[in-house]
Amino acid sequence: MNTTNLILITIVAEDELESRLVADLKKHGARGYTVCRVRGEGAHGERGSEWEGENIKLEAIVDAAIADALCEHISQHYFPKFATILYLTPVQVLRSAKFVNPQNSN
Amino acid sequence: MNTTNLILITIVAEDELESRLVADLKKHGARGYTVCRVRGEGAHGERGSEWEGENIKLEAIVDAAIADALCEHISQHYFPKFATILYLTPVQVLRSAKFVNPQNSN
Amino acid sequence: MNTTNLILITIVAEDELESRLVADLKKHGARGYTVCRVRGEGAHGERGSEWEGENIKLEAIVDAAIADALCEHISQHYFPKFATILYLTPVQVLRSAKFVNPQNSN
Amino acid sequence: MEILQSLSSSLLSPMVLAFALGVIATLLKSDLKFPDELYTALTIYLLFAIGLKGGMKLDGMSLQTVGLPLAAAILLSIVIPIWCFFILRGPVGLDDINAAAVSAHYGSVSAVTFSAVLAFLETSKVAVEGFAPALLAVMEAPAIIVAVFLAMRRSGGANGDFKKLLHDLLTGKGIILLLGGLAIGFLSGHKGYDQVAPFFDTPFKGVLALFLLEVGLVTGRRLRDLKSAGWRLVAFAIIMPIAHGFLGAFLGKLSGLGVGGSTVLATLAASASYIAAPAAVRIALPQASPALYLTSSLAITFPFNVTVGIPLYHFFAKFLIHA
Amino acid sequence: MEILQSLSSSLLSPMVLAFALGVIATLLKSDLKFPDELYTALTIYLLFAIGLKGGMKLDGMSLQTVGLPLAAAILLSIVIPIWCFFILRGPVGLDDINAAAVSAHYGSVSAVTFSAVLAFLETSKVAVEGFAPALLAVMEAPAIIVAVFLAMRRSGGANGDFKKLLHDLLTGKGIILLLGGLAIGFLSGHKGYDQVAPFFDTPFKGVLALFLLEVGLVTGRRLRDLKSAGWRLVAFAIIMPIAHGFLGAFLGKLSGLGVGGSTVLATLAASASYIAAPAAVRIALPQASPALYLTSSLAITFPFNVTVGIPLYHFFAKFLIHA
Amino acid sequence: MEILQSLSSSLLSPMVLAFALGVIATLLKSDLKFPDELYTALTIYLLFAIGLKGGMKLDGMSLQTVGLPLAAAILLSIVIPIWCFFILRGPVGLDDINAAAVSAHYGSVSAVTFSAVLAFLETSKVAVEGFAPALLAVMEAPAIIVAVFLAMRRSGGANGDFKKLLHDLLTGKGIILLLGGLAIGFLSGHKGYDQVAPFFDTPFKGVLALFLLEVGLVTGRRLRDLKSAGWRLVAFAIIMPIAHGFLGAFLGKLSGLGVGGSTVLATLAASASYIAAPAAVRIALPQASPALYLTSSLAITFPFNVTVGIPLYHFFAKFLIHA
Ligand SMILES: Nc1ncnc2c1ncn2[C@@H]1O[C@H](COP(=O)(O)O)[C@@H](O)[C@H]1O
Ligand SMILES: Nc1ncnc2c1ncn2[C@@H]1O[C@H](COP(=O)(O)O)[C@@H](O)[C@H]1O
Ligand SMILES: Nc1ncnc2c1ncn2[C@@H]1O[C@H](COP(=O)(O)O)[C@@H](O)[C@H]1O
Ligand code: NA
Ligand code: NA
Ligand code: NA
Repeated sequence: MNTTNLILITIVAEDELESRLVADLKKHGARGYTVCRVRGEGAHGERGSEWEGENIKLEAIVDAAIADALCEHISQHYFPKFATILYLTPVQVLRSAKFVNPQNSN
Repeated sequence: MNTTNLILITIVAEDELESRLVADLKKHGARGYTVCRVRGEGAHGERGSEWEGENIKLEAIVDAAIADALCEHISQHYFPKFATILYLTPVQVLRSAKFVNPQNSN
Repeated sequence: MNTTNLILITIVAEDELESRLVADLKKHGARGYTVCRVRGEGAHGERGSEWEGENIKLEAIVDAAIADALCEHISQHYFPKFATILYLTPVQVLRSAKFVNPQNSN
Repeated sequence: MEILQSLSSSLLSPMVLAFALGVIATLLKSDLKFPDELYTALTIYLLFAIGLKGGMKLDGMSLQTVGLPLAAAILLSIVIPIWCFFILRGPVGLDDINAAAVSAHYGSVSAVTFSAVLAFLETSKVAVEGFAPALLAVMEAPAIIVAVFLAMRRSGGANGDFKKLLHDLLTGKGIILLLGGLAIGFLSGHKGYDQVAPFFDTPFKGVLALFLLEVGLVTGRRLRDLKSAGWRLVAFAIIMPIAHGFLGAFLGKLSGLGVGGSTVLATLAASASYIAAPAAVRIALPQASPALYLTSSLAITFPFNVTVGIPLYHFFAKFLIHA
Repeated sequence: MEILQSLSSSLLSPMVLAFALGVIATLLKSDLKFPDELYTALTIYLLFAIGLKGGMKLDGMSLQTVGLPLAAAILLSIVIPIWCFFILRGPVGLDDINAAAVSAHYGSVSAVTFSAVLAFLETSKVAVEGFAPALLAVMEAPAIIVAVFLAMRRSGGANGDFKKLLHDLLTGKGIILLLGGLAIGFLSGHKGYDQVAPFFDTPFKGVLALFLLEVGLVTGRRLRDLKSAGWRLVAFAIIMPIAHGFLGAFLGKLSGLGVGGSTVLATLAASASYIAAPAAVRIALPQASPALYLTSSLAITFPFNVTVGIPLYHFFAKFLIHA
Repeated sequence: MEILQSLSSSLLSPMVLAFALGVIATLLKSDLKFPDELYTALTIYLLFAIGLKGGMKLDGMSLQTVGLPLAAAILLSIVIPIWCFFILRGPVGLDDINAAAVSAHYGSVSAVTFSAVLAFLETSKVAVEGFAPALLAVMEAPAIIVAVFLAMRRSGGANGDFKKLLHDLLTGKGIILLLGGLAIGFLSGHKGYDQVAPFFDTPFKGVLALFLLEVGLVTGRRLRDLKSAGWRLVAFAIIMPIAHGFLGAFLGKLSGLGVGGSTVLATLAASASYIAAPAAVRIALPQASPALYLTSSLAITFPFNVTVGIPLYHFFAKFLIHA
């Protein structure tokens, strides 16, 4: 079928940051996102219960320009302080119009 | 190690559609799937509680032929009505025999 | 932005195996992981409630060498007995130093 | 006078105040949030407890006493969505799909409003027929079926699988827990009920207050959508319950119910579903907008009913029956 | 006569009826489902409550009174899996791994069946020794260890890590909550128990009924697998509990238990685990098929025990002790 | 003498023993684990129940009686974090960020310790002023604000958004549920409270015991971090609560509280938050180490308070007031 190549940006971060991250995603032009509750461990130690805090995994399918801008933003405003990781995966989507803002796409 | 390239098909949809989607996956030859409860937002607004309904993320590793048929099917039978997205990611698996139906594989 | 190519290794397995899998991940040099509760179905039948047991999805971003060693280990020690799948996805990360053990990276 | 007094006692009950607290917490953007699993657990508890208690009281009741009220209840939930649909398409100005979705909600019933009216009557020391939960159970599904049928006939926009819809509705958790509870309460009788009453009866109102706190939290979120709903839908969501309440009280009297039972039937007719109907509508009429059907039933009709409505319907029932 | 009467009172208890409702709901393909977290919460509550109550009653009991029954309980849970294993491999025709898995379940015990027998005896006004929960606690692990050992010896198919298995079993949540509850109940005494009784004692049977609704839902799903289990396993799942029940009642009498305690020990011997054993077996014998061990213990033996079995074992106990 | 006796009755209460069981279970590496949703549900229940009960008792109380104690409580939670900060930076040797984080915890309060002191006083038949939950509510936020402010001033290391922090704290679920519960209890009065008391009052201590089991499980995990915390922080976590307890009892007397109220204020001053403060600190001071603030407040101060502390603060209050 007729698929388009886009980028799936995945952010794992503390759940308290959810509303802030979602606002940032929207501001940068993401038109949707999916959130999942996860636990994890990394440089900041274990995060696996309500006591220590838990993580969320936030996924959004965006085009390359938005992905780039988000990487920039997250690494400046979140990495220095918060337990956060971010990675990009190439994906193919159907109905690309759903994910790409007509103004932004190029 | 000896890995095989297959396709991970991911569907985010309303949780009420789970049994229907699973039946469709099986009908098209998927030999397994993994489901995760998620929340999300998109063109159909926020879906984040039992009241508004919640989403599931359904993942299945399949070969290219099945992936194609599933894309076709989902875009015809789900996209017009339901809040649903679908995307494909290339993955490498061990033990490919587990995922590929001997008849289907080509 | 300046991103590095690494590998996201995903393992779906019975939740009772979590501590064992996490120990194995660490032993092989993974410096973090993320866990999510999931349900699923495969060759071992449905796993979707506390009664039948549930699955976890364990994700870790690692370099190629670690990924290879983990594939080897999991396929030898888990595949023969347990309901487990494993797949690899290429991802791009920021701050690669976070994921790669200085000694291990080559 | 008397209606004012019962209004104030209704407004100052812990249940209604807990609902208000939930709304306020959301308006203040508090992080107070109930886990979904708690919501589900509370729903299961409330529905099963309602059924059990009713079933225990069924003992020694004749089919005749029960038959007419049940018929009245089913009749109400068949006809209410029909006129709602045309009013919503006409004066309110919704399209077919949304009109059908909202009609489904107003024809169906709310178990929480039902619990609130029972608590209200108990506090006011008004006896209620034991089979009242059966009225609740039979009024859940028909309206949704009628509404979806209307949508399909007019625009074909509904989701074709009618048989599956019917099955899902008739085996939905609401009906299973209510009717199952009724049967268990009836079969195990007073002796059985006494064994489980310390869990299902004594703490019931407290659990209801906790649940209403959660309903308030969700209602608060819905208030944001009020503007997009439009004043005509708001008017609909207040006027129709009053009309349905009067009609319910009237049919209650006709079918031989006492003041308690008539108040309950009136409240059921006036109530709008926000548990069973939304779930069904999401599948059967997926293009309908939650901003319309959830907002009207949850953010307007529900608070109206538990504050002003219930004392009013009780007044209707007393007026009609003593007249 | 008497046994028929106690059978009917057992069948019409809200607990058993709730179980039946769960089964029916699944057969009707209802969407009624308990969140996993609710299941876990109910399990924690039930096990801890059982322990607390027993501990409070321990007060003033001599070690001697307790020692023999405990020894009898441990003995039962060591020998039962041995003969089960050979019967399952022989006449029933299972392979080594599955025979060991099913044996582990029948040698171990079911806390819900235990609660059901306590409720049954309380309704029948039969006194039970306070340390009964200790019998439940000591019978959980041994059978699983024996069964895994048998599987390893015969085919090496078991998962090697025996020490880890032992640790996991002895610190499993069942044992921690039961023994911990016993200790707390004992240490804090009547005065302490009275503080928590309104939560852990009074509503216990109601919570049990809710939990049995969930057990029924899962059992319903398991009934689909009955065919693949085969009639020989079905026969095993009914005949063996009767035999174990008789043996349990007999050892109960020998070890000095009264009618209440003997009925409990009989029921424990007859019961098959479906919480601790499946979890252990999934790790220790991962190749075993849940369609065999879960279906037999949950879909056959459990309903048999809570309906026909318990009154029968009570009859055994009375018969043996009064003979 | 008397203090020893009340100590032993405190140590042998089911609540404290349940906490110990949780710690032991974790040390044994048991798989016993509470679902997060259960933890959240229990928190909501406890906070709301505390508020409701206090509100019901507020009836007929003058603003004057309430004003001075409230002022004393707020004062305590403003000054405590200031000296804690300097002690932690000085003798204890923490950096600015971690000193601020720990100060925030010790200035703020623990609802569970509060519940434990109420249960202790009830068992000891000591009357407590009805507005005690209001003391709890007003002491939650100020300390956190002061501590974050100190961190910002000294090193700019705090997370800039002060206004958002303030909003989040003042609308946090703790404050909403406590103050909301107080208001509802007050407005609906005795008649309203009686309706919900079988759920929010009678089983309260049992629910608290269950919650303390969970607190014990988490504390057990934290004990591993004791070594990295260092003996100076351990000393801080025992000495400061005693000092704050004495100060609290003293201010309680000055502000006109009785022995009950003074014991409560002393306990609040001595208690360290481990629900509200960690959540706030994670956002406002993300670089602070949970191994320091959670371990000291949860694994040292909390068990110290519920075992030795509360009887001691009660002794302080009696001593000061009767002196
Ligand atoms: N290598 C990794 N692979 C997968 N997830 C990770 C990895 N490192 C960190 N994470 C996730 O990101 C969160 C924050 O990481 P950190 O800041 O390293 O503590 C952790 O709690 C994990 O959920
Ligand atoms: N751009 C996106 N990235 C990730 N998930 C999305 C995106 N758009 C939509 N979704 C998910 O798909 C669901 C349905 O989308 P929609 O039909 O646009 O409302 C949403 O609730 C999200 O969970
Ligand atoms: N083809 C597949 N795609 C996605 N997940 C799968 C697939 N096959 C198996 N799984 C997951 O892996 C678990 C174990 O698989 P199995 O050993 O085949 O039962 C299942 O319960 C699923 O969660
Ligand atoms: Na209605
Ligand atoms: Na047994
Ligand atoms: Na304090």
